[in-house]
Amino acid sequence: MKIYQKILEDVCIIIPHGRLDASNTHYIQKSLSEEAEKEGRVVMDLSSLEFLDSSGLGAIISLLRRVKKNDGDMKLVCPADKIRRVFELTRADRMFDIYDDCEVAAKSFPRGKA
Amino acid sequence: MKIYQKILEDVCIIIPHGRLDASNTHYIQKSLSEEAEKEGRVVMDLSSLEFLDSSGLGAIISLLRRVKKNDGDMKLVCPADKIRRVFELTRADRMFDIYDDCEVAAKSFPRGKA
Amino acid sequence: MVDKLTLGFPAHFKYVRIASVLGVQAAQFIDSESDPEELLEFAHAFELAISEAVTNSVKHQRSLSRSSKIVVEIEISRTEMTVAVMDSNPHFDITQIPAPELDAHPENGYGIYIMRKIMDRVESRRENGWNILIMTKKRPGV
Amino acid sequence: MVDKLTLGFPAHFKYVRIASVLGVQAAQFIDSESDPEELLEFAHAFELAISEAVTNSVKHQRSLSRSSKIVVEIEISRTEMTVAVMDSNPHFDITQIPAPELDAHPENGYGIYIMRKIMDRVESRRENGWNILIMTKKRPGV
Ligand SMILES: Nc1ncnc2c1ncn2[C@@H]1O[C@H](COP(=O)(O)OP(=O)(O)O)[C@@H](O)[C@H]1O
Ligand SMILES: Nc1ncnc2c1ncn2[C@@H]1O[C@H](COP(=O)(O)OP(=O)(O)O)[C@@H](O)[C@H]1O
Repeated sequence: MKIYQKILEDVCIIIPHGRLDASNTHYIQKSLSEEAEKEGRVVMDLSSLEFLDSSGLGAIISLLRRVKKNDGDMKLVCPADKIRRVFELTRADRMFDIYDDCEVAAKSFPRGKA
Repeated sequence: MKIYQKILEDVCIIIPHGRLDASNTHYIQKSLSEEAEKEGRVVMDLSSLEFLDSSGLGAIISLLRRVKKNDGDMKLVCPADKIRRVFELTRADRMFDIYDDCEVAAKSFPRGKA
Repeated sequence: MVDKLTLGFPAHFKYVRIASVLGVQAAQFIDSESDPEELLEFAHAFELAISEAVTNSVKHQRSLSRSSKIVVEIEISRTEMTVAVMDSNPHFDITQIPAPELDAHPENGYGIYIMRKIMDRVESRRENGWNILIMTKKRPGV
Repeated sequence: MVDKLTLGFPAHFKYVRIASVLGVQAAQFIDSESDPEELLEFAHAFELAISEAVTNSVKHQRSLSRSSKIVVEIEISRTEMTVAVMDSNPHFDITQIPAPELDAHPENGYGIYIMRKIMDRVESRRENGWNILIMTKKRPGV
Protein backbone atom coordinates (compact mmCIF):
# COMPACT_ATOMS: atom_id res chain seq x y z
CA MET A 1 0.00 0.00 0.00
CA LYS A 2 1.25 3.42 -0.97
CA ILE A 3 -0.35 6.50 0.54
CA TYR A 4 0.46 9.73 -1.21
CA GLN A 5 -0.02 13.11 0.43
CA LYS A 6 -0.65 16.48 -1.08
CA ILE A 7 -1.22 19.86 0.53
CA LEU A 8 -3.79 22.04 -1.24
CA GLU A 9 -3.51 25.44 0.46
CA ASP A 10 -4.45 24.57 4.05
CA VAL A 11 -6.03 21.20 3.31
CA CYS A 12 -4.25 17.90 3.70
CA ILE A 13 -5.14 15.41 0.97
CA ILE A 14 -4.48 11.73 1.58
CA ILE A 15 -4.46 9.43 -1.43
CA PRO A 16 -4.30 5.72 -0.62
CA HIS A 17 -3.37 3.47 -3.55
CA GLY A 18 -4.12 -0.19 -4.08
CA ARG A 19 -5.77 -2.52 -1.58
CA LEU A 20 -6.68 -1.54 1.97
CA ASP A 21 -7.28 -4.50 4.27
CA ALA A 22 -6.18 -5.73 7.70
CA SER A 23 -2.61 -6.11 6.47
CA ASN A 24 -2.07 -2.40 6.02
CA THR A 25 -4.58 -0.40 8.07
CA HIS A 26 -1.66 0.87 10.17
CA TYR A 27 -0.56 2.95 7.17
CA ILE A 28 -3.88 4.76 7.28
CA GLN A 29 -3.50 5.38 10.97
CA LYS A 30 -0.08 6.93 10.37
CA SER A 31 -1.04 8.84 7.25
CA LEU A 32 -1.88 12.08 9.01
CA SER A 33 0.82 14.36 10.42
CA GLU A 34 0.21 15.73 13.89
CA GLU A 35 -0.10 19.16 12.39
CA ALA A 36 -2.69 18.17 9.80
CA GLU A 37 -4.65 16.39 12.50
CA LYS A 38 -4.73 19.59 14.55
CA GLU A 39 -5.59 21.75 11.56
CA GLY A 40 -8.47 19.40 10.88
CA ARG A 41 -8.98 19.97 7.18
CA VAL A 42 -8.54 16.58 5.62
CA VAL A 43 -9.60 15.10 2.30
CA MET A 44 -9.21 11.43 1.53
CA ASP A 45 -9.05 10.88 -2.21
CA LEU A 46 -10.31 7.32 -2.77
CA SER A 47 -10.06 7.33 -6.55
CA SER A 48 -6.91 5.16 -6.54
CA LEU A 49 -8.14 2.70 -3.96
CA GLU A 50 -8.73 -0.67 -5.61
CA PHE A 51 -10.19 -2.63 -2.74
CA LEU A 52 -11.56 -1.91 0.73
CA ASP A 53 -12.96 -4.28 3.33
CA SER A 54 -14.38 -3.63 6.78
CA SER A 55 -10.94 -3.61 8.43
CA GLY A 56 -9.91 -0.80 6.11
CA LEU A 57 -13.21 0.93 6.66
CA GLY A 58 -12.68 0.76 10.43
CA ALA A 59 -9.34 2.52 10.01
CA ILE A 60 -10.98 5.27 7.96
CA ILE A 61 -13.75 5.73 10.54
CA SER A 62 -11.15 5.87 13.29
CA LEU A 63 -9.21 8.55 11.40
CA LEU A 64 -12.39 10.58 10.97
CA ARG A 65 -12.97 10.45 14.72
CA ARG A 66 -9.46 11.67 15.42
CA VAL A 67 -9.91 14.61 13.08
CA LYS A 68 -13.33 15.45 14.50
CA LYS A 69 -11.95 15.48 18.03
CA ASN A 70 -10.20 18.72 17.05
CA ASP A 71 -13.37 20.10 15.47
CA GLY A 72 -12.04 19.21 12.07
CA ASP A 73 -13.59 17.11 9.35
CA MET A 74 -12.51 14.58 6.75
CA LYS A 75 -14.20 14.54 3.35
CA LEU A 76 -14.08 11.68 0.87
CA VAL A 77 -13.53 11.94 -2.86
CA CYS A 78 -14.46 9.64 -5.71
CA PRO A 79 -14.73 6.12 -4.36
CA ALA A 80 -15.15 3.49 -7.11
CA ASP A 81 -18.49 1.66 -7.06
CA LYS A 82 -17.06 -1.31 -5.20
CA ILE A 83 -15.56 0.96 -2.53
CA ARG A 84 -18.75 2.98 -2.20
CA ARG A 85 -20.68 -0.26 -1.72
CA VAL A 86 -18.72 -0.98 1.48
CA PHE A 87 -19.62 2.45 2.86
CA GLU A 88 -23.25 1.94 1.98
CA LEU A 89 -23.55 -1.60 3.34
CA THR A 90 -22.27 -0.42 6.71
CA ARG A 91 -24.04 2.96 6.63
CA ALA A 92 -20.64 4.61 7.01
CA ASP A 93 -21.61 6.76 4.00
CA ARG A 94 -23.77 8.72 6.46
CA MET A 95 -20.69 9.83 8.38
CA PHE A 96 -18.96 11.48 5.44
CA ASP A 97 -19.48 14.13 2.83
CA ILE A 98 -18.53 12.50 -0.43
CA TYR A 99 -17.38 14.63 -3.37
CA ASP A 100 -16.55 13.95 -7.00
CA ASP A 101 -13.60 16.26 -7.06
CA CYS A 102 -10.70 16.97 -4.72
CA GLU A 103 -10.69 20.72 -5.23
CA VAL A 104 -14.39 21.05 -4.53
CA ALA A 105 -13.94 18.95 -1.40
CA ALA A 106 -10.98 21.10 -0.32
CA LYS A 107 -12.98 24.30 -0.82
CA SER A 108 -15.88 22.98 1.25
CA PHE A 109 -14.23 23.59 4.63
CA PRO A 110 -15.43 26.62 6.59
CA ARG A 111 -12.71 29.28 6.55
CA GLY A 112 -11.50 31.62 9.24
CA LYS A 113 -11.05 28.84 11.82
CA ALA A 114 -8.65 29.60 14.67
CA MET B 1 -8.51 -12.57 -23.83
CA LYS B 2 -9.77 -9.85 -26.10
CA ILE B 3 -8.18 -9.32 -29.48
CA TYR B 4 -9.02 -6.03 -31.15
CA GLN B 5 -8.54 -5.46 -34.86
CA LYS B 6 -7.93 -2.31 -36.77
CA ILE B 7 -7.37 -1.70 -40.45
CA LEU B 8 -4.85 1.04 -41.25
CA GLU B 9 -5.11 1.57 -45.00
CA ASP B 10 -4.15 -1.86 -46.33
CA VAL B 11 -2.55 -3.17 -43.14
CA CYS B 12 -4.32 -5.39 -40.65
CA ILE B 13 -3.43 -4.56 -37.06
CA ILE B 14 -4.06 -7.17 -34.38
CA ILE B 15 -4.09 -5.99 -30.78
CA PRO B 16 -4.22 -8.78 -28.17
CA HIS B 17 -5.16 -7.64 -24.66
CA GLY B 18 -4.39 -9.29 -21.34
CA ARG B 19 -2.71 -12.65 -20.85
CA LEU B 20 -1.79 -15.00 -23.68
CA ASP B 21 -1.16 -18.58 -22.55
CA ALA B 22 -2.24 -22.10 -23.49
CA SER B 23 -5.83 -21.32 -22.47
CA ASN B 24 -6.36 -18.86 -25.28
CA THR B 25 -3.86 -19.40 -28.08
CA HIS B 26 -6.76 -20.43 -30.32
CA TYR B 27 -7.88 -16.79 -30.34
CA ILE B 28 -4.55 -15.83 -31.88
CA GLN B 29 -4.91 -18.52 -34.51
CA LYS B 30 -8.35 -17.17 -35.43
CA SER B 31 -7.44 -13.51 -35.21
CA LEU B 32 -6.58 -13.12 -38.88
CA SER B 33 -9.28 -12.99 -41.54
CA GLU B 34 -8.67 -15.07 -44.66
CA GLU B 35 -8.38 -11.88 -46.62
CA ALA B 36 -5.81 -10.30 -44.33
CA GLU B 37 -3.83 -13.51 -44.42
CA LYS B 38 -3.74 -13.36 -48.21
CA GLU B 39 -2.93 -9.65 -48.29
CA GLY B 40 -0.04 -10.41 -45.97
CA ARG B 41 0.45 -7.02 -44.35
CA VAL B 42 0.01 -7.69 -40.67
CA VAL B 43 1.06 -5.79 -37.57
CA MET B 44 0.67 -7.26 -34.10
CA ASP B 45 0.50 -4.49 -31.52
CA LEU B 46 1.76 -6.04 -28.28
CA SER B 47 1.48 -2.92 -26.13
CA SER B 48 -1.65 -4.19 -24.35
CA LEU B 49 -0.36 -7.71 -23.79
CA GLU B 50 0.24 -8.26 -20.08
CA PHE B 51 1.72 -11.74 -20.11
CA LEU B 52 3.09 -14.16 -22.67
CA ASP B 53 4.51 -17.65 -22.20
CA SER B 54 5.95 -20.11 -24.69
CA SER B 55 2.51 -21.47 -25.64
CA GLY B 56 1.46 -17.96 -26.63
CA LEU B 57 4.77 -17.42 -28.39
CA GLY B 58 4.24 -20.63 -30.36
CA ALA B 59 0.91 -19.30 -31.59
CA ILE B 60 2.52 -16.03 -32.69
CA ILE B 61 5.30 -17.88 -34.52
CA SER B 62 2.72 -20.07 -36.22
CA LEU B 63 0.76 -17.01 -37.34
CA LEU B 64 3.93 -15.46 -38.77
CA ARG B 65 4.54 -18.63 -40.79
CA ARG B 66 1.01 -18.53 -42.19
CA VAL B 67 1.45 -14.94 -43.29
CA LYS B 68 4.89 -15.60 -44.78
CA LYS B 69 3.51 -18.48 -46.82
CA ASN B 70 1.75 -15.85 -48.94
CA ASP B 71 4.91 -13.73 -49.19
CA GLY B 72 3.56 -11.44 -46.51
CA ASP B 73 5.09 -10.41 -43.22
CA MET B 74 4.00 -9.70 -39.66
CA LYS B 75 5.66 -6.93 -37.68
CA LEU B 76 5.53 -6.52 -33.93
CA VAL B 77 4.96 -3.31 -32.02
CA CYS B 78 5.88 -2.25 -28.50
CA PRO B 79 6.20 -5.38 -26.38
CA ALA B 80 6.63 -4.61 -22.67
CA ASP B 81 9.96 -5.67 -21.20
CA LYS B 82 8.56 -8.90 -19.82
CA ILE B 83 7.05 -9.82 -23.19
CA ARG B 84 10.23 -8.93 -25.04
CA ARG B 85 12.20 -11.14 -22.67
CA VAL B 86 10.25 -14.20 -23.88
CA PHE B 87 11.12 -13.39 -27.48
CA GLU B 88 14.77 -12.91 -26.57
CA LEU B 89 15.10 -16.05 -24.43
CA THR B 90 13.82 -18.17 -27.30
CA ARG B 91 15.58 -16.16 -30.04
CA ALA B 92 12.17 -15.56 -31.61
CA ASP B 93 13.12 -11.85 -31.67
CA ARG B 94 15.29 -12.74 -34.68
CA MET B 95 12.21 -13.72 -36.68
CA PHE B 96 10.45 -10.37 -36.38
CA ASP B 97 10.94 -6.70 -37.08
CA ILE B 98 9.97 -4.95 -33.87
CA TYR B 99 8.78 -1.33 -33.95
CA ASP B 100 7.95 1.27 -31.33
CA ASP B 101 4.97 2.60 -33.19
CA CYS B 102 2.08 1.06 -35.09
CA GLU B 103 2.06 3.61 -37.89
CA VAL B 104 5.75 3.25 -38.56
CA ALA B 105 5.33 -0.52 -38.61
CA ALA B 106 2.38 -0.20 -40.99
CA LYS B 107 4.35 2.04 -43.35
CA SER B 108 7.27 -0.36 -43.46
CA PHE B 109 5.65 -2.84 -45.85
CA PRO B 110 6.86 -2.72 -49.45
CA ARG B 111 4.12 -1.22 -51.62
CA GLY B 112 2.96 -2.12 -55.09
CA LYS B 113 2.49 -5.79 -54.29
CA ALA B 114 0.07 -7.68 -56.55
CA MET C 1 -18.95 -31.85 -12.60
CA VAL C 2 -17.75 -29.30 -10.12
CA ASP C 3 -14.32 -27.73 -10.35
CA LYS C 4 -12.59 -27.20 -7.04
CA LEU C 5 -9.71 -24.84 -6.23
CA THR C 6 -7.95 -25.19 -2.89
CA LEU C 7 -5.59 -22.68 -1.32
CA GLY C 8 -3.69 -23.26 1.92
CA PHE C 9 -1.61 -20.57 3.64
CA PRO C 10 -0.36 -19.45 7.07
CA ALA C 11 -2.70 -17.30 9.18
CA HIS C 12 -1.07 -13.91 8.53
CA PHE C 13 -2.93 -10.79 7.53
CA LYS C 14 -0.58 -10.33 4.60
CA TYR C 15 -2.06 -13.39 2.88
CA VAL C 16 -5.68 -12.30 3.18
CA ARG C 17 -5.53 -10.68 -0.23
CA ILE C 18 -4.20 -13.81 -1.89
CA ALA C 19 -7.38 -15.65 -0.98
CA SER C 20 -9.53 -12.67 -1.89
CA VAL C 21 -7.94 -12.28 -5.32
CA LEU C 22 -8.27 -16.02 -5.94
CA GLY C 23 -12.01 -15.56 -5.42
CA VAL C 24 -12.09 -12.81 -8.04
CA GLN C 25 -10.17 -14.94 -10.50
CA ALA C 26 -12.42 -17.94 -9.92
CA ALA C 27 -15.52 -15.79 -10.41
CA GLN C 28 -14.12 -14.56 -13.70
CA PHE C 29 -13.91 -18.09 -15.04
CA ILE C 30 -17.65 -18.07 -15.06
CA ASP C 31 -18.14 -17.64 -18.74
CA SER C 32 -21.62 -16.40 -18.34
CA GLU C 33 -23.50 -14.69 -21.12
CA SER C 34 -24.73 -12.35 -18.47
CA ASP C 35 -24.08 -8.67 -18.21
CA PRO C 36 -20.38 -7.90 -17.56
CA GLU C 37 -21.41 -5.45 -14.84
CA GLU C 38 -23.31 -8.17 -13.05
CA LEU C 39 -20.28 -10.42 -13.28
CA LEU C 40 -18.05 -7.69 -11.83
CA GLU C 41 -20.44 -7.25 -8.93
CA PHE C 42 -20.54 -11.00 -8.40
CA ALA C 43 -16.74 -11.17 -8.39
CA HIS C 44 -16.53 -8.26 -5.97
CA ALA C 45 -19.00 -9.91 -3.61
CA PHE C 46 -16.61 -12.85 -3.29
CA GLU C 47 -13.54 -10.62 -3.14
CA LEU C 48 -15.07 -8.83 -0.17
CA ALA C 49 -16.68 -11.80 1.57
CA ILE C 50 -13.47 -13.84 1.38
CA SER C 51 -11.45 -10.92 2.70
CA GLU C 52 -13.84 -10.64 5.66
CA ALA C 53 -13.87 -14.36 6.39
CA VAL C 54 -10.13 -14.88 6.12
CA THR C 55 -9.41 -11.75 8.18
CA ASN C 56 -11.56 -13.29 10.92
CA SER C 57 -9.64 -16.55 10.68
CA VAL C 58 -6.37 -14.68 11.19
CA LYS C 59 -7.67 -12.29 13.83
CA HIS C 60 -9.31 -14.87 16.06
CA GLN C 61 -6.62 -17.55 15.97
CA ARG C 62 -5.48 -19.00 19.28
CA SER C 63 -1.97 -17.66 19.26
CA LEU C 64 -0.66 -14.89 17.07
CA SER C 65 2.92 -15.99 17.65
CA ARG C 66 2.65 -19.51 16.22
CA SER C 67 0.45 -18.90 13.24
CA SER C 68 -1.91 -21.68 12.24
CA LYS C 69 -3.03 -22.75 8.79
CA ILE C 70 -6.03 -21.52 6.83
CA VAL C 71 -7.58 -23.37 3.91
CA VAL C 72 -9.91 -21.82 1.37
CA GLU C 73 -11.88 -24.02 -1.03
CA ILE C 74 -13.69 -22.61 -4.01
CA GLU C 75 -16.22 -24.63 -5.96
CA ILE C 76 -18.01 -23.55 -9.08
CA SER C 77 -21.04 -25.50 -10.14
CA ARG C 78 -23.43 -24.88 -13.01
CA THR C 79 -25.61 -22.70 -10.84
CA GLU C 80 -23.56 -21.29 -7.97
CA MET C 81 -20.16 -20.54 -6.51
CA THR C 82 -19.29 -21.73 -3.01
CA VAL C 83 -16.35 -20.74 -0.85
CA ALA C 84 -15.41 -22.59 2.33
CA VAL C 85 -12.95 -20.96 4.73
CA MET C 86 -11.44 -23.34 7.28
CA ASP C 87 -9.43 -22.58 10.38
CA SER C 88 -8.55 -24.27 13.68
CA ASN C 89 -9.65 -21.36 15.87
CA PRO C 90 -11.82 -21.74 18.97
CA HIS C 91 -15.32 -22.80 18.01
CA PHE C 92 -17.79 -20.08 17.05
CA ASP C 93 -21.31 -20.24 15.71
CA ILE C 94 -22.34 -17.51 13.34
CA THR C 95 -25.99 -17.86 14.22
CA GLN C 96 -25.03 -16.51 17.65
CA ILE C 97 -23.29 -13.36 16.44
CA PRO C 98 -25.43 -10.23 16.94
CA ALA C 99 -25.63 -7.72 14.10
CA PRO C 100 -23.52 -4.58 14.54
CA GLU C 101 -25.23 -1.39 15.69
CA LEU C 102 -24.83 0.36 12.39
CA ASP C 103 -26.03 3.77 13.54
CA ALA C 104 -23.37 3.87 16.24
CA HIS C 105 -20.75 3.43 13.48
CA PRO C 106 -18.45 1.03 15.33
CA GLU C 107 -14.92 0.53 14.03
CA ASN C 108 -15.23 -3.25 13.81
CA GLY C 109 -17.72 -6.07 14.03
CA TYR C 110 -18.92 -5.76 10.43
CA GLY C 111 -17.41 -8.96 9.03
CA ILE C 112 -20.21 -11.48 9.35
CA TYR C 113 -22.86 -8.83 8.76
CA ILE C 114 -21.28 -7.97 5.41
CA MET C 115 -20.92 -11.62 4.38
CA ARG C 116 -24.59 -12.20 5.03
CA LYS C 117 -25.56 -9.09 3.10
CA ILE C 118 -23.65 -9.91 -0.06
CA MET C 119 -23.89 -13.72 -0.17
CA ASP C 120 -27.04 -15.76 -0.67
CA ARG C 121 -26.17 -18.14 2.16
CA VAL C 122 -23.61 -18.15 4.98
CA GLU C 123 -23.28 -21.14 7.29
CA SER C 124 -20.72 -22.26 9.84
CA ARG C 125 -20.02 -25.68 11.20
CA ARG C 126 -17.43 -27.45 13.31
CA GLU C 127 -15.66 -30.55 11.99
CA ASN C 128 -12.65 -32.36 13.50
CA GLY C 129 -11.44 -29.27 15.30
CA TRP C 130 -11.93 -27.05 12.25
CA ASN C 131 -14.33 -24.14 11.89
CA ILE C 132 -15.80 -24.25 8.41
CA LEU C 133 -17.50 -21.13 7.16
CA ILE C 134 -19.41 -21.69 3.93
CA MET C 135 -20.56 -18.90 1.67
CA THR C 136 -22.70 -19.48 -1.39
CA LYS C 137 -24.01 -17.24 -4.12
CA LYS C 138 -26.00 -17.97 -7.25
CA ARG C 139 -24.13 -17.29 -10.48
CA PRO C 140 -25.26 -14.23 -12.38
CA GLY C 141 -27.72 -14.97 -15.13
CA VAL C 142 -28.82 -18.29 -13.62
CA MET D 1 10.57 -20.12 9.51
CA VAL D 2 9.39 -20.73 6.00
CA ASP D 3 5.93 -19.68 4.82
CA LYS D 4 4.21 -22.12 2.52
CA LEU D 5 1.33 -21.45 0.13
CA THR D 6 -0.41 -24.42 -1.48
CA LEU D 7 -2.78 -24.31 -4.44
CA GLY D 8 -4.67 -27.30 -5.79
CA PHE D 9 -6.76 -27.22 -8.97
CA PRO D 10 -7.99 -29.41 -11.84
CA ALA D 11 -5.67 -29.90 -14.79
CA HIS D 12 -7.31 -27.45 -17.21
CA PHE D 13 -5.47 -24.84 -19.21
CA LYS D 14 -7.83 -22.19 -17.93
CA TYR D 15 -6.36 -22.52 -14.43
CA VAL D 16 -2.73 -22.12 -15.49
CA ARG D 17 -2.91 -18.39 -14.90
CA ILE D 18 -4.23 -18.80 -11.38
CA ALA D 19 -1.04 -20.58 -10.38
CA SER D 20 1.09 -18.15 -12.32
CA VAL D 21 -0.51 -15.10 -10.71
CA LEU D 22 -0.16 -16.70 -7.29
CA GLY D 23 3.56 -16.85 -7.95
CA VAL D 24 3.61 -13.14 -8.74
CA GLN D 25 1.72 -12.33 -5.58
CA ALA D 26 3.98 -14.49 -3.44
CA ALA D 27 7.06 -12.85 -4.93
CA GLN D 28 5.64 -9.46 -4.09
CA PHE D 29 5.45 -10.35 -0.42
CA ILE D 30 9.20 -10.28 -0.44
CA ASP D 31 9.70 -7.01 1.30
CA SER D 32 13.19 -6.60 0.04
CA GLU D 33 15.03 -3.35 0.21
CA SER D 34 16.26 -4.18 -3.23
CA ASP D 35 15.55 -2.31 -6.39
CA PRO D 36 11.84 -2.44 -7.37
CA GLU D 37 12.86 -3.29 -10.95
CA GLU D 38 14.79 -6.29 -9.73
CA LEU D 39 11.77 -7.41 -7.74
CA LEU D 40 9.53 -7.07 -10.80
CA GLU D 41 11.94 -9.18 -12.81
CA PHE D 42 12.06 -11.75 -10.02
CA ALA D 43 8.27 -11.88 -9.88
CA HIS D 44 8.06 -12.22 -13.65
CA ALA D 45 10.55 -15.09 -13.63
CA PHE D 46 8.17 -17.03 -11.39
CA GLU D 47 5.09 -15.91 -13.31
CA LEU D 48 6.63 -17.33 -16.48
CA ALA D 49 8.26 -20.43 -15.01
CA ILE D 50 5.06 -21.47 -13.23
CA SER D 51 3.02 -20.90 -16.37
CA GLU D 52 5.43 -23.17 -18.29
CA ALA D 53 5.48 -25.87 -15.65
CA VAL D 54 1.74 -25.97 -15.06
CA THR D 55 1.02 -25.89 -18.79
CA ASN D 56 3.19 -29.01 -19.09
CA SER D 57 1.28 -30.66 -16.28
CA VAL D 58 -1.99 -30.03 -18.10
CA LYS D 59 -0.69 -30.85 -21.58
CA HIS D 60 0.98 -34.13 -20.71
CA GLN D 61 -1.69 -35.59 -18.46
CA ARG D 62 -2.79 -39.16 -19.15
CA SER D 63 -6.32 -38.42 -20.23
CA LEU D 64 -7.64 -35.05 -21.29
CA SER D 65 -11.22 -36.16 -20.72
CA ARG D 66 -10.96 -36.99 -17.01
CA SER D 67 -8.76 -34.16 -15.80
CA SER D 68 -6.43 -34.92 -12.93
CA LYS D 69 -5.29 -32.68 -10.11
CA ILE D 70 -2.32 -30.36 -10.01
CA VAL D 71 -0.77 -28.99 -6.83
CA VAL D 72 1.54 -26.01 -6.67
CA GLU D 73 3.50 -25.27 -3.50
CA ILE D 74 5.31 -22.00 -2.98
CA GLU D 75 7.83 -21.52 -0.20
CA ILE D 76 9.60 -18.34 0.66
CA SER D 77 12.65 -18.55 2.88
CA ARG D 78 15.02 -15.84 3.99
CA THR D 79 17.20 -16.38 0.97
CA GLU D 80 15.16 -17.93 -1.82
CA MET D 81 11.76 -18.73 -3.28
CA THR D 82 10.90 -22.29 -4.27
CA VAL D 83 7.97 -23.53 -6.31
CA ALA D 84 7.05 -27.20 -6.59
CA VAL D 85 4.59 -28.28 -9.29
CA MET D 86 3.11 -31.72 -8.76
CA ASP D 87 1.10 -33.86 -11.15
CA SER D 88 0.24 -37.51 -11.63
CA ASN D 89 1.34 -37.67 -15.28
CA PRO D 90 3.53 -40.41 -16.74
CA HIS D 91 7.02 -40.21 -15.33
CA PHE D 92 9.46 -37.87 -17.02
CA ASP D 93 12.99 -36.82 -16.15
CA ILE D 94 14.00 -33.30 -17.03
CA THR D 95 17.66 -34.23 -17.24
CA GLN D 96 16.70 -36.29 -20.30
CA ILE D 97 14.93 -33.50 -22.20
CA PRO D 98 17.05 -32.11 -25.05
CA ALA D 99 17.25 -28.35 -25.51
CA PRO D 100 15.12 -26.95 -28.35
CA GLU D 101 16.82 -26.07 -31.63
CA LEU D 102 16.42 -22.35 -31.19
CA ASP D 103 17.62 -21.36 -34.64
CA ALA D 104 14.97 -23.55 -36.26
CA HIS D 105 12.34 -21.55 -34.32
CA PRO D 106 10.05 -24.44 -33.39
CA GLU D 107 6.50 -23.70 -32.25
CA ASN D 108 6.83 -25.65 -29.01
CA GLY D 109 9.33 -27.42 -26.81
CA TYR D 110 10.52 -24.26 -25.04
CA GLY D 111 9.01 -24.94 -21.60
CA ILE D 112 11.82 -26.63 -19.71
CA TYR D 113 14.45 -24.64 -21.57
CA ILE D 114 12.85 -21.39 -20.36
CA MET D 115 12.51 -22.61 -16.77
CA ARG D 116 16.21 -23.47 -16.68
CA LYS D 117 17.14 -20.10 -18.15
CA ILE D 118 15.22 -17.98 -15.66
CA MET D 119 15.47 -20.06 -12.47
CA ASP D 120 18.64 -20.79 -10.51
CA ARG D 121 17.79 -24.47 -10.16
CA VAL D 122 15.24 -26.81 -11.75
CA GLU D 123 14.92 -30.41 -10.62
CA SER D 124 12.38 -33.15 -11.13
CA ARG D 125 11.72 -36.24 -9.11
CA ARG D 126 9.13 -39.00 -8.85
CA GLU D 127 7.38 -39.70 -5.54
CA ASN D 128 4.37 -41.96 -4.90
CA GLY D 129 3.13 -41.69 -8.45
CA TRP D 130 3.64 -37.92 -8.54
CA ASN D 131 6.02 -35.95 -10.72
CA ILE D 132 7.46 -33.14 -8.67
CA LEU D 133 9.15 -30.33 -10.54
CA ILE D 134 11.05 -27.99 -8.24
CA MET D 135 12.18 -24.53 -9.27
CA THR D 136 14.30 -22.32 -7.04
CA LYS D 137 15.59 -18.79 -7.35
CA LYS D 138 17.59 -16.63 -4.98
CA ARG D 139 15.68 -13.61 -3.69
CA PRO D 140 16.77 -10.28 -5.13
CA GLY D 141 19.26 -8.41 -2.98
CA VAL D 142 20.38 -11.55 -1.12
N1 LIG E 1 -12.90 -17.54 12.02
C1 LIG E 1 -13.31 -17.25 13.28
N2 LIG E 1 -12.75 -17.90 14.33
C2 LIG E 1 -13.15 -17.64 15.59
N3 LIG E 1 -14.10 -16.73 15.89
C3 LIG E 1 -14.69 -16.06 14.90
C4 LIG E 1 -14.32 -16.28 13.54
N4 LIG E 1 -15.07 -15.48 12.76
C5 LIG E 1 -15.88 -14.79 13.59
N5 LIG E 1 -15.66 -15.13 14.88
C6 LIG E 1 -16.37 -14.57 16.04
O1 LIG E 1 -17.46 -13.81 15.57
C7 LIG E 1 -17.37 -12.45 15.99
C8 LIG E 1 -17.94 -11.49 14.96
O2 LIG E 1 -17.15 -11.49 13.80
P1 LIG E 1 -17.20 -10.23 12.83
O3 LIG E 1 -18.62 -9.94 12.50
O4 LIG E 1 -16.34 -10.49 11.67
O5 LIG E 1 -16.62 -9.02 13.65
P2 LIG E 1 -15.17 -8.83 14.33
O6 LIG E 1 -14.27 -9.90 13.85
O7 LIG E 1 -14.76 -7.48 13.88
O8 LIG E 1 -15.46 -8.90 15.79
C9 LIG E 1 -15.90 -12.24 16.31
O9 LIG E 1 -15.70 -11.22 17.24
C10 LIG E 1 -15.49 -13.62 16.82
O10 LIG E 1 -15.81 -13.78 18.18
N1 LIG F 1 4.54 -32.29 -16.22
C1 LIG F 1 4.93 -33.16 -17.16
N2 LIG F 1 4.38 -34.38 -17.23
C2 LIG F 1 4.78 -35.27 -18.17
N3 LIG F 1 5.72 -35.00 -19.09
C3 LIG F 1 6.31 -33.80 -19.08
C4 LIG F 1 5.94 -32.81 -18.12
N4 LIG F 1 6.70 -31.71 -18.34
C5 LIG F 1 7.49 -31.99 -19.36
N5 LIG F 1 7.28 -33.25 -19.83
C6 LIG F 1 7.98 -33.89 -20.97
O1 LIG F 1 9.08 -33.07 -21.33
C7 LIG F 1 8.99 -32.66 -22.70
C8 LIG F 1 9.57 -31.26 -22.88
O2 LIG F 1 8.75 -30.29 -22.25
P1 LIG F 1 8.81 -28.79 -22.73
O3 LIG F 1 10.21 -28.35 -22.78
O4 LIG F 1 7.92 -27.98 -21.85
O5 LIG F 1 8.21 -28.76 -24.19
P2 LIG F 1 6.78 -29.22 -24.73
O6 LIG F 1 5.87 -29.45 -23.57
O7 LIG F 1 6.36 -28.08 -25.59
O8 LIG F 1 7.06 -30.47 -25.51
C9 LIG F 1 7.53 -32.79 -23.04
O9 LIG F 1 7.32 -32.99 -24.41
C10 LIG F 1 7.11 -34.00 -22.19
O10 LIG F 1 7.44 -35.21 -22.82
